This record gives sequence, C-alpha cells and structure tokens, in this order.
Amino acid sequence: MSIDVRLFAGLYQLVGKREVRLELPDGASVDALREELARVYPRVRAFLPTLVCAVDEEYVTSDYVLHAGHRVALIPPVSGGAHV
Amino acid sequence: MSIDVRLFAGLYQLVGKREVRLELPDGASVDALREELARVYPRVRAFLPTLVCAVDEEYVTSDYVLHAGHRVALIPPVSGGAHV
Amino acid sequence: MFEITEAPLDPARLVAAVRRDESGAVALFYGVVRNENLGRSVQYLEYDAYPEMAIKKMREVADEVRAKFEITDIGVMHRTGRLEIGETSLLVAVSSAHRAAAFDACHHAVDRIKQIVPIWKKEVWDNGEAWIEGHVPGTG
Amino acid sequence: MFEITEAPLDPARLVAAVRRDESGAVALFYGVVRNENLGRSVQYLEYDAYPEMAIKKMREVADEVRAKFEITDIGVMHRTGRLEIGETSLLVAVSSAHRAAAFDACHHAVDRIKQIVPIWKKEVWDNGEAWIEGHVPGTG
Repeated sequence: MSIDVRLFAGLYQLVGKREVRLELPDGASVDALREELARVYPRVRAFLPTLVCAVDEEYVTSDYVLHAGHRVALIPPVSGGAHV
Repeated sequence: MSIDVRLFAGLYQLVGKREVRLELPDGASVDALREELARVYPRVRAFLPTLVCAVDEEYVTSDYVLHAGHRVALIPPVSGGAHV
Repeated sequence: MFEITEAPLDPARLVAAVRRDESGAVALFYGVVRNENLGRSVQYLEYDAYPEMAIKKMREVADEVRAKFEITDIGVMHRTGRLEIGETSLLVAVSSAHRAAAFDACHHAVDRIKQIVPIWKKEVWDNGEAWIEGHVPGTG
Repeated sequence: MFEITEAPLDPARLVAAVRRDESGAVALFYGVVRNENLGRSVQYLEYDAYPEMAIKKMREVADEVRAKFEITDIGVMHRTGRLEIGETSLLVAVSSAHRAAAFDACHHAVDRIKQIVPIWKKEVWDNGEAWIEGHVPGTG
C-alpha cells in the first residue's frame, strides 16, 4: 500500500518536503513506516526515536497498524507557545 | 483646628457632599473626628465602626492624632474590581 | 503604568507598557461587570474612587508583587463611573520571563487590589441599589 | 474560538469571543517572543504547525479544562511563520464567574497546549538556528 506522510518542523527541513509517499506492505505498523522513511532518507535516522506518529489527527503507538487512506503524520517533540 | 474630610461611595451619598469641614480641638484623634462627623450628620452613625481613616493617603489607626494641614479621608470597606 | 480613569480601559496599551524584550509571558486579568451577584440581577455598576490614594496603593501592591515574584513589570488600570454589563472595570497586567510567575503575581495583585485600594462599587438593580462593602483595609 | 493563523493575533477578538454576561473575570495569557533563551541571543522565531490536528488538540485541551475548572468559556489562538521579538505567538483566554478558576484554568491550558498541540518553533540566532524539541506527546 502507498501511505502519504506529512512532515513538519525539523523533519520537514531535513527531508525538504512537506509530504512523502512511502510504499509499505499491507498491515505495516508505525515502526515499519519509520524504518522505511529512514531507508529512503537516511539522514532522518537519528531523529526516529523522538518521532511520534499521528493517524487521522490522533497520536498512536509504535505498534499501531496502518491502512491505506489513513491521514498519517510524523510529529517531532512539540514546542508551541513561547519559551516560558 | 479645621479639618477638611473627603468622603466617598455610600458615605458621600449619605452626607451629600464630597468634602466636609469639621472643627476639632487641637490634638484630636481619628476617633474624635468620627464622633464629630456623626454629631453633625447623625445619619452616618451606623456606619462609623466600618470607616477607616486615611491621612496623607495612608491608612491610620483610630488613636492617630490629627493636625491642621493633614489630607484626611474616611474610607468605607473597599470593593474595587469585579464580583470575582 | 497605574491609572484611574472614567474612560473605557485599553488592554493593548497596558500590555505594551509592561512588556519587555526579555518577557516571554504576559498574564492579563480583566475584572468584568457581570449580570448577577448573590442571586440579584444587576442592571449596571457605578464605581467611586479616591484617585490619588488609589494610585498610591496600586503602586504599593506592585512593589509587594515585585518583591514576592520574579516579574519584569506590572501595571494596573481601574475605571470609575457607570459601567454596563460586560464592561471592564479592572485590568492587571504582569510580564515575566516565565509563565508561572506571571500567573501567580497577577492573581496575587488582583487579590491585594481588592483588599487595600480605595475603590468602591455600587450595584444597581431594577428595584434598588447598594454600595458593596468589601474589605476593611488594614492600617499595618 | 480556536485558531492557527499567520496573521498577528488579536486579543480583543478572543476576549470578546469567550466573555459571557455571567463572566466576572477573564484571564488572558500572552506567549511572547523574547530576546534570549538559555543564554543565547534570539534574532527571531519561526513557528510551524499541523493546523488541522493542532485545532483538534486545542479543543481537547479546552474540554479537559472545562471538566476540571468552573469556567464559562475558553479560546486559543496560535500564530505561525516568522515572529519578531515582542510579537505574540500564543493567546489563551478563559472567562469565569470567579477569578481563581479563570487563573488556574488558563495556566493549566497553557501547560497542556505546550505538551500536546502539534506546533514547533525554530530559534534563529546570528550564527545558527535550531528547532526546539519540547515535549514528546503521549499516545494516551
């Protein structure tokens, strides 16, 4: 299946794209998705441990099983607001 | 000595004046000033116990000794801000 | 900035006055006229003040807050005269490097203002009115 | 009212949106870009957001705050793009009948926003830049 993954902040800057399309076997987990991203874009590997996945605008765990049609995003540690 | 006394809020409304001039013996205290106010304006007597005196914009105690030239005000219980 | 005025309060002016380039947080409190108090339906409020002393006591509250919390600045505005439901009677703004100090200092300042600043409000209902007796300010 | 926008934030609009006739207090928090962080002199900040999800998470924070505190309403605005020193990145407004709930709810909301809302800031100094890594949002 093809999964479009939205990227933000440092991850967007590192990959240079707001969205990447990854090819994954049916039933692939979030972990598999992160691995595939690092295979295609090796420079993101160091960041993998801090990335949380969001599916349909909800945070999910690493073992969450993805399906075609899911709205998927990879979320670096958040830092909204001011330095306060 | 003559002392001009500023009035506010309910006390102002009761007396009908923003300021009253009271005649007091030299060395009179805040207590004496309150008594004199109630003598001249009997309808304020019920309010005397809650009135704090300010001299030169500072709260003072009932035994504080007044002098001519003091800026004197009688302060009902304060209630600034909203009902919160 | 410490003001007593009959004019509508301008929060943007107060916030601009207290903000510093090293402030990361501003906490702003609005005291607003509400339509009900102790079960009585309020038509409007009327505020009276002893302006010279009120400004002096606001500065005293500010000094107290500066000594107690790590803030960059504090400002207070209070309106007098007739205020309708929804209008702002009190604004307290506190700027700080960090948010916790801004919130705590602002809350403390509002509490203290209500205790010692010589300002009074009269509630007007459809069938009467009363000056609200709040705190008897201490002499200490 | 929950907004993510590139435009300068308008606190008056947010406060008007959360105020009710039964609100006696509004606590408004400004997160402001300051000129320094961890000893480094900041030139400006750049904010990125996942807007659809950020709005959803702001609403989630609001629901949490409504369940925990007695408030009349809450609203949140966050700005994105380049922000200069002194500009406002975050506004949180809480209205309430009483001041303590307004302060506590607003403070809690700011804390939670920084933990779970997908927004990020990049610090730009004169000799470099970095995306700030704050909280890893939980999946619970």
